[in-house]
Amino acid sequence: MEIRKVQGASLSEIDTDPLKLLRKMVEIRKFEEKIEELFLVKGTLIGPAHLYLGQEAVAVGICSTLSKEDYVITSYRCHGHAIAKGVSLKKLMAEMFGKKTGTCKGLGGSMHAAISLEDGLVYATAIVGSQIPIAAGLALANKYLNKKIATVCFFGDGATNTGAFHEGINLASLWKLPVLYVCENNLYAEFTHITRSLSSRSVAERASSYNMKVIVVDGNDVVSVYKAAKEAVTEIRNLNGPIFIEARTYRMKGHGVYDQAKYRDPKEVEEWLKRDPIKIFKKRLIEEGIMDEKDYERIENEVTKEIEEAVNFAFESELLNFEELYKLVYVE
Amino acid sequence: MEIRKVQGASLSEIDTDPLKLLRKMVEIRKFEEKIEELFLVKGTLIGPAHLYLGQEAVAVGICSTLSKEDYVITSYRCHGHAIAKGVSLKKLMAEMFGKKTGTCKGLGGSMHAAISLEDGLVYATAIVGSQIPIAAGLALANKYLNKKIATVCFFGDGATNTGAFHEGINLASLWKLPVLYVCENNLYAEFTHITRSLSSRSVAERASSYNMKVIVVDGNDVVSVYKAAKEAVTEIRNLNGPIFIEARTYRMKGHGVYDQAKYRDPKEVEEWLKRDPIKIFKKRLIEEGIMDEKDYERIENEVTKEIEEAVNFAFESELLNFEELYKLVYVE
Amino acid sequence: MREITFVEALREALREEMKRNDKIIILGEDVGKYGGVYRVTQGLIEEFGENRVLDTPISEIAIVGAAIGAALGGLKPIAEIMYMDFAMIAMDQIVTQAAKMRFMSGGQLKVPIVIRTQYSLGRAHGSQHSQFYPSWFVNSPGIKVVLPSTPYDAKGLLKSSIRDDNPVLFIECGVLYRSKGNVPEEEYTIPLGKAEIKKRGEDLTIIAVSRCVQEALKAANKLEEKGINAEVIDLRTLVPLDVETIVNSVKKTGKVVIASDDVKYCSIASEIAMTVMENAFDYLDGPIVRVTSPPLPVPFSPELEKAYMVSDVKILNKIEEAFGYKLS
Amino acid sequence: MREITFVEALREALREEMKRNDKIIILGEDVGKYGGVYRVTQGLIEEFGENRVLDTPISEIAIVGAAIGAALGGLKPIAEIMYMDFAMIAMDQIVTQAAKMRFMSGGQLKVPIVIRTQYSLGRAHGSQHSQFYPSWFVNSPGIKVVLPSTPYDAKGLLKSSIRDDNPVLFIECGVLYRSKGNVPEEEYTIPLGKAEIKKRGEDLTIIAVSRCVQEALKAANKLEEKGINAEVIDLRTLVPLDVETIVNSVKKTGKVVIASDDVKYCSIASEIAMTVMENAFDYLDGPIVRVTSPPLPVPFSPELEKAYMVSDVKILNKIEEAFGYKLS
Ligand SMILES: Cc1ncc(C[n+]2csc(CCOP(=O)(O)OP(=O)(O)O)c2C)c(N)n1
Ligand SMILES: Cc1ncc(C[n+]2csc(CCOP(=O)(O)OP(=O)(O)O)c2C)c(N)n1
Ligand SMILES: [Mg+2]
Ligand SMILES: [Mg+2]
Repeated sequence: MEIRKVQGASLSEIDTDPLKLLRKMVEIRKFEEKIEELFLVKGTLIGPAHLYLGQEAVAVGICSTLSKEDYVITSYRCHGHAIAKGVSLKKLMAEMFGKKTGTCKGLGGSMHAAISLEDGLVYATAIVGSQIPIAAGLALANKYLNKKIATVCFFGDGATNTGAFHEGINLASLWKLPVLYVCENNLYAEFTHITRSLSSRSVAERASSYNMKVIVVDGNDVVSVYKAAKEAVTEIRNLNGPIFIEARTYRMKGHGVYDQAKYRDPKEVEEWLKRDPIKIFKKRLIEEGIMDEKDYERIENEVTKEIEEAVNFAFESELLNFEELYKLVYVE
Repeated sequence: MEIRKVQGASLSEIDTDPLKLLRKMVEIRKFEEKIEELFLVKGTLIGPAHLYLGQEAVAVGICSTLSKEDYVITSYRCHGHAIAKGVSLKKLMAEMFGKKTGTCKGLGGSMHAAISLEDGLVYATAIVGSQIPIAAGLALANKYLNKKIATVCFFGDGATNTGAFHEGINLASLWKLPVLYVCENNLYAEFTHITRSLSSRSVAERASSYNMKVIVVDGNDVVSVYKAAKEAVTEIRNLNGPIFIEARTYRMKGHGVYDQAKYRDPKEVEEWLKRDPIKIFKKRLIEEGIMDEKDYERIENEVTKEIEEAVNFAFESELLNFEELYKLVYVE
Repeated sequence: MREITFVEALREALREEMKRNDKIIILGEDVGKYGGVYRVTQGLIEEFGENRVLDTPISEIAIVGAAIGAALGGLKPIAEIMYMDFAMIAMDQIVTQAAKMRFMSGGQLKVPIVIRTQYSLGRAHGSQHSQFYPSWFVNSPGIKVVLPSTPYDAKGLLKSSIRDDNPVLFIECGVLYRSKGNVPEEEYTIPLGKAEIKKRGEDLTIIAVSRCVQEALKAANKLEEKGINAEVIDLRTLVPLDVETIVNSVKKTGKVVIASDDVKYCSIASEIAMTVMENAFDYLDGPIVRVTSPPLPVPFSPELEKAYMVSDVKILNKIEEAFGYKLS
Repeated sequence: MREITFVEALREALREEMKRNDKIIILGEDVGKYGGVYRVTQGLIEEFGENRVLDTPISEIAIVGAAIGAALGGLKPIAEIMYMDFAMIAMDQIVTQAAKMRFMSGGQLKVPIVIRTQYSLGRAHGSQHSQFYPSWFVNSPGIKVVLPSTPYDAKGLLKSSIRDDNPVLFIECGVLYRSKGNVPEEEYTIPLGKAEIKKRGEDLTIIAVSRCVQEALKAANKLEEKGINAEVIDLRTLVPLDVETIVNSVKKTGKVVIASDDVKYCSIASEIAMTVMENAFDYLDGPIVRVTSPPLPVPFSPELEKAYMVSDVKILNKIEEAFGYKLS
């Protein structure tokens, strides 16, 4: 099937308040910067954590087209999707701290913190690719129940090399399931560049061989992402599908919070940092007269405050009692 | 990558004695018919057995381009590959009987009977798709050791839906491993037609998305198969690769020996039976004056006798002593 | 009561439950048009349609993964994994996903799926189609493990498994498929977590699951002839485990034999033995005896396979050896 | 003797063996250019080149499958599976292929591969990155299972595993990676199948593997202060199992505690207990005690995870409870 490209979309092509998009992106940015600080500077947090810095336009562009009811299912790199889908920053932060007020009562931690059923955030898994067949199943349920909601499944470029990807995507395409697969191609799987793991010429080409609609989108341009997603999600909600979006983007930092990302070509990093999705969107909004520097500062300040509150909330929250764990293994 | 088609090749295009090809095909045919009889009429044999009837041109066309040293790795539908590669009919038959004179001392049975290291038949597995990454490893070894032999890996159309296929083929292509993948597309995976399991438009198209050479060959025409294989194997022996052959064929009988194959459209069956690879090759050899009916009869008689001898051998052979099993789990 | 086969009993359970609950779907290889390799799902696609009985590609990861997703989305999926051997391909989905979802989401998620599978030891299927490894799942908190040994139990336990809100691994035994037994026409269920005393006795306790229950009963009948009264307990579910029934029996008999088709080391027999040790050590008047498969892959050769397998004779020999009875 | 870390010891073993045998290749995710997520393979690609140290895609099936094939083709592959949790994805290749090949080919094939992996319990990695299930492999004849607990053992056992002609699962423990220990400069190997008595004693026997050996030693030191002399056995390899060392110790002490990080039910602790039962029942003067992980997935919260894990304190409490010592 043909591969469509979406890039350089103009603001007039989208039907949402661009300031809302910006605000969400800033929330993610500030949240992740705080997490980084809590790990590296303060040493408050431990365990693995995978920051979403640099990819904000993808989560925000896609999730802003969704309602609470729509399903999102994702990986360990899930903070961005959680925030974009509307999970409370407090609960999210408390989860990082392992507290019982967290989304998962502290049992999940960073890699599963996005699981929040009330927000339609169905699952976040730490096993690369495992969400892909599960997403097919969610879509199958919607189709069967004639539930006109979307299922969106996020994963990385590296995930396209797993058996789970192949089996899941094949099934979704074969059964024409209403699911939007979003591959965030940030060029790296951990420390290995995509050219050293993908035999196909591109993720999009691989996806296309499963005989489904494929869209390649500029993942650092929130407007283009939103535009592509809006159309796709509408189709999915009408129970057509699947549709595959390859969002080309970059992570600003390392794979995990401890990774200095020294294995990347400094030139490559430099080029991509110029395309910081928040910087370019901010510049554009100012240029197009939609806001000014002051508006931006106000947003930043509000968000900073919210995140401080989230940290305090997390800090002061209590731990789950160990005996409670025994009640959480099985449904009674 | 472009997909090449090979069909209708003429006898002048191949560099081997066509009567040898015919003879091998008849060996397979008679062997399988005997197996069927031993299961269904005589009740001598039990357990699963997957006949190769109708696909003889593929195994013979491919394996006749190989020497003993070249590696073949295959699935449970392995009798044809074994015979084509030169495994002794006696040992093969004894394996069906579970006797210690069998290829696997009776521990493998029909589904693994082809394993015969001395014939370069490295492995036969009953888990669909599992041989595909293993074949990549064999090829890796040859490349590393600069061993200019081919690795040929047989599997079915259904296998292309497994995670093992995806991971194995991706690796082989990424690392440019000298392996010839041969997908025998007989249109069915057990009782399910390929259109109900493959999302891609064809097996060849799926293979091609991994960025490697793909050839589609008429799998019922041994001359075309030989021609396609010869070229491919030469490349592989020069440690280039991978190459993927989709051989389009049909199984004349059920999935396993007990299956009556009633789920198939009688018209489809009829059409394919007209293209019985032995019948059409025989006709052609007679038409082109390479042999006559009498020659064919002589071949049949010789083969029938050989197979009777194999049955007698198997029948008279002894079982392995149970205590011996404990010595076969680990290398000392 | 009428007699039906194990397969028919399973099919009835599926059919009745599908009628009762339209959220139930079945998915697996060849379960639809063909009716299942072992005919368990025969006729269901005709009765319930292609939306509810789904033929899948050869994709065990996707079968279990899609079942999980469908469960999260509000359905009640029953996934068939044709042979237990192939469950290994989906191990990540079964153990690292399904079994842990509820816990690691802090109780938010539930995953009401049934994974039906069968092990084929005893049918000359060779090493790769005869594996039986229930202990792996017992070792993995978050999934229930059910193993019926009779048509009656198969039906009642499958119905309960389907009505359970947790992931359930339902392990059938291929060689029992054609066995027959009494099954009432009326609706009934059997609770998960309740063992059944298949035969009462006072002299020793034989604990078994699946096919080995039948071997244990044969052995018990032969013991009866020698005046020894064995109690035969069919655990029926391994998770949850009915510790009470085990302990009560051991308190009475003081002698325990455990028979199961899995390979001896780290088997369920090892665990049941520890359960006895930890809960009834003082009542034991002899060693705990395991009768299991030996530490070998399964040989194809039908004769060797027979020698490999647990049997009534092996159970009797072990009993003779361990408890000093004279049986021959 | 010089002190080096667990990771350095592993790296030395790999390096020395690679120098010794040019058929050795290493493959896995990020093992090459990056030097391994936990730095075990650091520097090897520079020293031995890209032909011998291969970065793979995220394809656990292919990693193990390709290793098997390369072994059949005459190489000695060492595959790294980054976390033991991911080994489940390759379970078919490990258990249904590698472990059974020799047997079901009637002894024709050999599969000399080492699969190195590590479990990350104790590092706040959550349910999906902390699993430890050695018992599954002990339940699967055809593969050896090795678990070092010190840098010295890590080096010596890895070298022997590499020289072994069978598939070997080499399970490292993430929290031990930075621990230091004495390792001689000179070449040495440690045979597979030999347990080591890490501390001698007469009053009771603590049997442990991997991380729990360290906890057992801490517990034994505390017991020493109370005048109780515990023997600590580090099994080091589970397959083959050194039954003799276990039995000799039990004959001496009569009391057995087994400590391991796997989940209690169907754990290796259950099996070791049965080994004691079957081989030294008459010498026991008390119940066999298991100290294991509880039947729960692993919680992320670092505090809860700590409460979840086996520790010296838990071992001591269990000993107090089971044998009536007054320790506090
Ligand atoms: C099955 C599996 N193998 C390996 C890992 C270790 N691992 C975690 S993240 C990762 C890289 C994933 O890359 P990609 O899919 O591109 O996602 P990204 O991290 O770039 O968002 C790897 C190899 C894992 N979690 N699961
Ligand atoms: C992983 C796995 N799943 C299911 C099966 C059961 N099974 C055996 S053969 C087969 C069909 C394979 O079809 P195909 O690959 O087309 O090969 P063919 O039998 O047509 O030669 C299936 C589903 C299996 N052996 N392994
Ligand atoms: Mg990536
Ligand atoms: Mg086929």
